[in-house]
Amino acid sequence: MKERGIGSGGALAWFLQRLTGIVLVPILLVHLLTMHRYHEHGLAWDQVTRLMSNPYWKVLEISFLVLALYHGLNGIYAIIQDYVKVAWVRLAIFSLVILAGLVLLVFGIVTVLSIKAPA
Amino acid sequence: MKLDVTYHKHDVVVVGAGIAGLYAALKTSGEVDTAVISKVYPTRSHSGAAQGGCAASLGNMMEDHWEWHMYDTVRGSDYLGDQDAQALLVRDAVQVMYEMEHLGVPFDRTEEGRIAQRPFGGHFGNFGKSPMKRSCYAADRTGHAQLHALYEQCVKNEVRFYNEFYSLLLIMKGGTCLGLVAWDIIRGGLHVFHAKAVHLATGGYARCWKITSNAMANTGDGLALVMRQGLPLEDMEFVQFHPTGVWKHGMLVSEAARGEGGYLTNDKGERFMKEYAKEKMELAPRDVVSRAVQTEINEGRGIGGQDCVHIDLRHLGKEKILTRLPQVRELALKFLGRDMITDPVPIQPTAHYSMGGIPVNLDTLVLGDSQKGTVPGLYASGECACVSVHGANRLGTNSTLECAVFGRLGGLKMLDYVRQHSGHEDLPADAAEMAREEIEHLLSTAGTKSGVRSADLRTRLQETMSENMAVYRNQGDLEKQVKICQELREQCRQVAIDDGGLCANTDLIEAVELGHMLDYSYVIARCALERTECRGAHWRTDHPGRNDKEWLKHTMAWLEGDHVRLEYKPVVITRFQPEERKY
Amino acid sequence: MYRWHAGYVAWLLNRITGILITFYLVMHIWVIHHLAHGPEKYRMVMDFLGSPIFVFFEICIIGVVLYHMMNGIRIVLVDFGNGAWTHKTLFWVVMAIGVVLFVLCIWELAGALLGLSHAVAATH
Amino acid sequence: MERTLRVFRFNPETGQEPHYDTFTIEVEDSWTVLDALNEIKWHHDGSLSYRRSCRHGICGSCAMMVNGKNEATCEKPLSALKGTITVEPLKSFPVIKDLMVDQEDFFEKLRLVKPWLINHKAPPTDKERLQSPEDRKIIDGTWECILCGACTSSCPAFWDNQGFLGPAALLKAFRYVGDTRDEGLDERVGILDSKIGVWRCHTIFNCVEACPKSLNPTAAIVKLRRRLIQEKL
Ligand SMILES: Cc1cc2nc3c(=O)[nH]c(=O)nc-3n(C[C@H](O)[C@H](O)[C@H](O)COP(=O)(O)OP(=O)(O)OC[C@H]3O[C@@H](n4cnc5c(N)ncnc54)[C@H](O)[C@@H]3O)c2cc1C
Ligand code: HEM
Ligand code: SF4
Ligand code: F3S
Ligand code: FES
Repeated sequence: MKERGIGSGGALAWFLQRLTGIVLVPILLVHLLTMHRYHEHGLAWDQVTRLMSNPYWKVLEISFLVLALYHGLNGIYAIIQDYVKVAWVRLAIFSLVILAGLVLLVFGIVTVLSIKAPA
Repeated sequence: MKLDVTYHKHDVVVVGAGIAGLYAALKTSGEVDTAVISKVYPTRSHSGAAQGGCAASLGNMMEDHWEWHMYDTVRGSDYLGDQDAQALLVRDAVQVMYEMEHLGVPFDRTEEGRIAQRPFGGHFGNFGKSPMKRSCYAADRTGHAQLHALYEQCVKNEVRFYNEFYSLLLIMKGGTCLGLVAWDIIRGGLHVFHAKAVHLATGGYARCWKITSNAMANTGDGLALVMRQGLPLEDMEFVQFHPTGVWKHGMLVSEAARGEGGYLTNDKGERFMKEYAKEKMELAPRDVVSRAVQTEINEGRGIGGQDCVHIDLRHLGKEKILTRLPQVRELALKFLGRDMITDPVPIQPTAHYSMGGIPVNLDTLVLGDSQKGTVPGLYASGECACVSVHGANRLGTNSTLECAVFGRLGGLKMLDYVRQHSGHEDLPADAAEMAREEIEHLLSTAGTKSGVRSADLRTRLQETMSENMAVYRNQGDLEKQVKICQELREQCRQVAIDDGGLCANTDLIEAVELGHMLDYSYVIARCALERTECRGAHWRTDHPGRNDKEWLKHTMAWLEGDHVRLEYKPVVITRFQPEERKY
Repeated sequence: MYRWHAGYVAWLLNRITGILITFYLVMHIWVIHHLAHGPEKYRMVMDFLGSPIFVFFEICIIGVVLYHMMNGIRIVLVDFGNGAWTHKTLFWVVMAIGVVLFVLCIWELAGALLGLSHAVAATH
Repeated sequence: MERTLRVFRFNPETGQEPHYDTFTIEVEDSWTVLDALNEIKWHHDGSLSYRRSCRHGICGSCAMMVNGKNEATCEKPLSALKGTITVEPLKSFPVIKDLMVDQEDFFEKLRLVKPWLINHKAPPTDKERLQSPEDRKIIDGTWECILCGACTSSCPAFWDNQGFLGPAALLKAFRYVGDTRDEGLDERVGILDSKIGVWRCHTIFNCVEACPKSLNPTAAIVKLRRRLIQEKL
C-alpha cells in the first residue's frame, strides 16, 4: 500500500472546486446569454467589442476566465490523481497542467484587455 | 505430504474473539505480549448476534440492587448455579457496565444521559416481586455494539490477532498448559503457539442441533480440545431452547414480539398457551413456552401438521409493528417472505444457549477434576465455560454479562500468573504431532470417493439431536441418541473430503469440526440420560419434577475413548436456599 | 461498473462533461483570441463557426455545460446540504431544471439560426 | 424446486484460470443464496470455499456479488432472484479462493482511522459518562455497520485507487468523530485529510446502493468533510 502520505490531501482543492463551481453558475449564465447570441453571421464584431470594452465586462470576463480555468484544470488534475499511479508521471502531468493554465490565462487576459471599443 | 510448522511465542494466547475472549485480551494487552486466535474475523464472532441487552443493577430507571439481580439469577438457574460465582457476576456487573461505556460502547441513553435500561424476562425487583428494567442496551444490537467496541480497543492496544486461524490441539506437559497448535485456514500450515497462559473463549456450541439460533462457527471446538486432554466438562445436559425460532431456519424472533403482545396459535387458530400458563399466557418463561410449543407440534396441532406454530402480531396493527418491532418484521419478510402486518409467521423452538461447558473456578482457571484441582496455565470464559452462573437455565441478558465479567476477570488473573512466570517452559518435542496426523490424514482422503461425506454425518447428528433430545427428553430417546452418537463417531473415521488443498480449505475445517461436535454431543446425550429429573432446561417426561435430594449437583463428564465417565460435584449454596421455581 | 443507478451515472457524466468543457474552454480561449485581431479576422472565424455543424456543436456544448452545472449544484447540495439522503430525487430534480434551462438557452441563443425566434435578429 | 447457480471458481493451487461452475440443485422456497451454496458444498462439491457464520446478517462474513449486486447472501432469498443465479466474490478485493476475498487490507484501513474512543479526560469513577439521547443519535447509522466490505468493494474511487480508505473505514471514522464523548478529531485529521482520505470520495453513492444493512456511508463522509473544512479553514 503506497501513498500513506499524511497531510495536504487536497482539502483546499476540494473546497475551491465547489466554491468556484458555485460562483461560476451566475457568471456562466450571464456569459452564455450575452456572448453566445448567434444570428446568421455570429455575434457582430462591434457588438462584442462594445460590450467588452466596458471595464465591468472586462472584470466579469476575466474572473470567468480565471475561475473556469482554475476549476477545469483542478478538475482534470483530480481525475489524473485517480488514474495515474506513478508519482513522476503525476508530477509531470501536474506541471503540464499548471503550465497550460498559465499560458491560457495570459492568452485570455491579453485578449480581453486588448479589445478596444470600435472607433 | 509433510506439513510446515511455524512457531510463535507470546505471553498470553486467547482462543476466541467474542466478548469473552476480547475482554480477556484487552486486560492483558498493553501489559504483556498478547495474541488472539480466532477462526473468524473478530467482529464476525457470534457475540455480535446478541440483541436484547446486558444485565446490571445500575438502577438508572428504577431502584435496583445486586442482591435482587442475584436472587433472579439463582432462581433462574433452578438453584443449580454456584452462588459464589453468581454473587461475583452480579456485583461486578455494575462496574463492568460502566467500564464498557468508558470503552465506547454506544449504549442507548435516558433523558438524564445515563445508560438506558429495559425489562427482560426473568428479571425482577425486590426478590422476584415487581418487574425490573435491568437490561442495558444499544437498540436491538447490544452484542454487536459491545463486540465492536472491545475489538477496537484491542486493536488500539496492539493485540496480535491471528485471524482465521483454527485451534486444533492444546499442548500440555505434566498437567500444565504450554500453548496450542492451530491451522492457518487461509494459507494452510500448522502453527505452534507457545504461551505462558492460554485462555479458551470459543463460545456456544448449539450447532449440533438442526434448528438453532447459533452461528455456523459455534461448533464447540474449545470443549473438544479440553476433553482430548483428558479433562472433564460440566453440566453438559443443560441447553436452553428458545420458543420462537424462525421456522426451518432457527434464527431468533426476539422475545420482544411476545412482550409487545404477540399471540401464539396452533393449526386450529387457538391461543394454546391458555392450556399451559393460564395467567402469564405467552409471557411465561422461555422454557415453559418452548415446551408448550413443542407439545402442540408433537400432538399434531402444528400448522398443517408440520413442525411449527404461528406467532401472530396482526392484532397489534401496522403502526405498532412498524415502530416497535421493525427488526422482527424484517426477519420474517427476509426468511419466510411473510409480512407480520398481514400474516401470522411460523416459528418453532430453537436450540439457543449452552449452560454447561469447560469447568472453571472463580479465577477462570480450568478445573481438572470434580474437586478443586486446576490446570495451571489454562483458562476459560464465556459461553464455552461453566463457572457456573447459569446452572440449569440462563436468564436473558445474563450471558453477555458473564462473558464480560469473567472474560475481564480472566484477563486480570492471567496477568498475575504471567508476571509470576518469567520464562516459557520448554515445549515437548512432538508438540504438533497429533494435530499434524489429524490434518494430514484428512487431506490424504481428498478425492477418495469411497469415504463418507462429513456433511451427511453432520446432518444425521443434527436431525437426531433435534428428534431425540431437544425440549423434551426421555430414557428411550436418550438411549437411542447415545447409540447414534457412538455410531457416528465410528463412521467419522471414514470421512473423506473433496478438497486436498492447503489454501482456504473449508472442507477440511468442516470435517475437523464434525469430529468436535460428535465428541461433545455424545457427552451431552450421556449426561442427559443420567439425570433423571426435570430441572431448568432439562425436561425428562419420564421423571417429572425437580429432585433436589438426588440431583442438586453438577455433572462432571470425561470422554475416555469410546466411553463417557461421569462424576458429580456439589452445588455452592451460600445465600438462597432452593425453593420451588414459580413465576 | 457496479450497477447503473442515478448516483453512478451522475458521476460518470459529470466527469465526462467536466473534461469536455475544459477542452472546449481551451478552444474557446483560442477562438476569442481572434477578437483582438480586428473585425476582418473575427468575421472570418465567426462565419466558420456559424456553419450548421458548429451550431450543432455549440448546442451540444450548452447541454453539456448545463448538465455539469446542474449536477455540480446537486453535488454541492450533497456536500453542504442534506442531499446525501435524497441524492436520487435531487438528481431528477436538477435534471428537470436543466432541461428547462436548456430549452430556454436554445430558444434564446440559437433561435435565429433555427428559425424559432426573431428576437436575436431584432437586437442586431 | 430446482434452481441453477453459476458460481465463480478460482483456486491458486491448481493453476487453473478463474472460471464459473454451474450447479443445478433442489432447493426449498424458504432458502437464501447462502443455503443454496451450503447445499452445493455439502452435497455436490466440498471444495467450494466461501465465508459464512451467523446466517442472519449480523456477522458480515457472507457478502458476495449475486447477479451483479453485493448482498449479504445469508439474507438474500432465492425467491427474490429470477433465472440462473450468478454468485461471484466481492469485486476489487484480491480473491483467495472461489468466493473468499482477502480483507486484510480492508481491516488495516479501519485501523488507520483509529476506531476507538479518544478522550483525554479520565472517565468518572463508578459512573458512566453522560450523553444526551440527542447526542447519542448523531452516530445512529454508523455503529450498526457489520464490516462486510460490500460498500468498499463497490466504490469506483476505491477501484481506481486501492489506497483510498473507502466508505466502510470512513463510516467508522465518523462513528467516533461524531460521538460527543470523543475528542480525537485532531489525531485523525492526519489520515482523514490525507491523499487516501475523505477527498478521494466523489459522492458516487455506489456504497449506499451496495450496503446490505441500508446504511449511508456517503452521509458520514460528507459530515466528516464538513468537520475537516471547519477545522482547516
Ligand atoms: C441469537 C442470539 C441472541 C442472543 N442474545 C443475547 C442477549 O440479548 N443477551 C445476552 O446476554 N446473551 C445473548 N445471547 C447469548 C450470548 O450472545 C452468547 O452467549 C455470548 O455472546 C457468547 O460469547 P463468547 O465470547 O463466549 O463467544 P462467541 O462470541 O461465540 O465467540 C467465539 C469465538 O471463538 C472463536 N473460536 C471458536 N472455535 C475456535 C477455534 N477452534 N479456533 C479458533 N477460534 C475459535 C470464534 O472465532 C469466535 O471468535 C444470544 C445468543 C444468540 C445466539
Ligand atoms: C457552471 C457551474 C459549475 C459547477 C456548479 C461545477 C461544479 C463542479 C463540482 C462540484 C465538481 C466536483 C465534482 C467531484 O469532485 O466529483 C466539478 C468537477 C469538475 N468540473 Fe465543474 N462545475 C461548473 C463548471 C465547470 C466548467 C465551466 C468547467 C470547465 C472548464 C468544469 C470542469 C470540471 C472538471 C474537469 C471537473 C472534474 C470532474 C471530476 O473530478 O470528475 N466545471 N465541477
Ligand atoms: S457500511 Fe454497509 S456495506 Fe459497508 S461494511 Fe458496513 S454494513 Fe457492509
Ligand atoms: S461509492 Fe465511493 S466515491 Fe464515495 S459515495 Fe461511496 S465512497
Ligand atoms: S452469515 Fe453472517 S452476515 Fe451472512
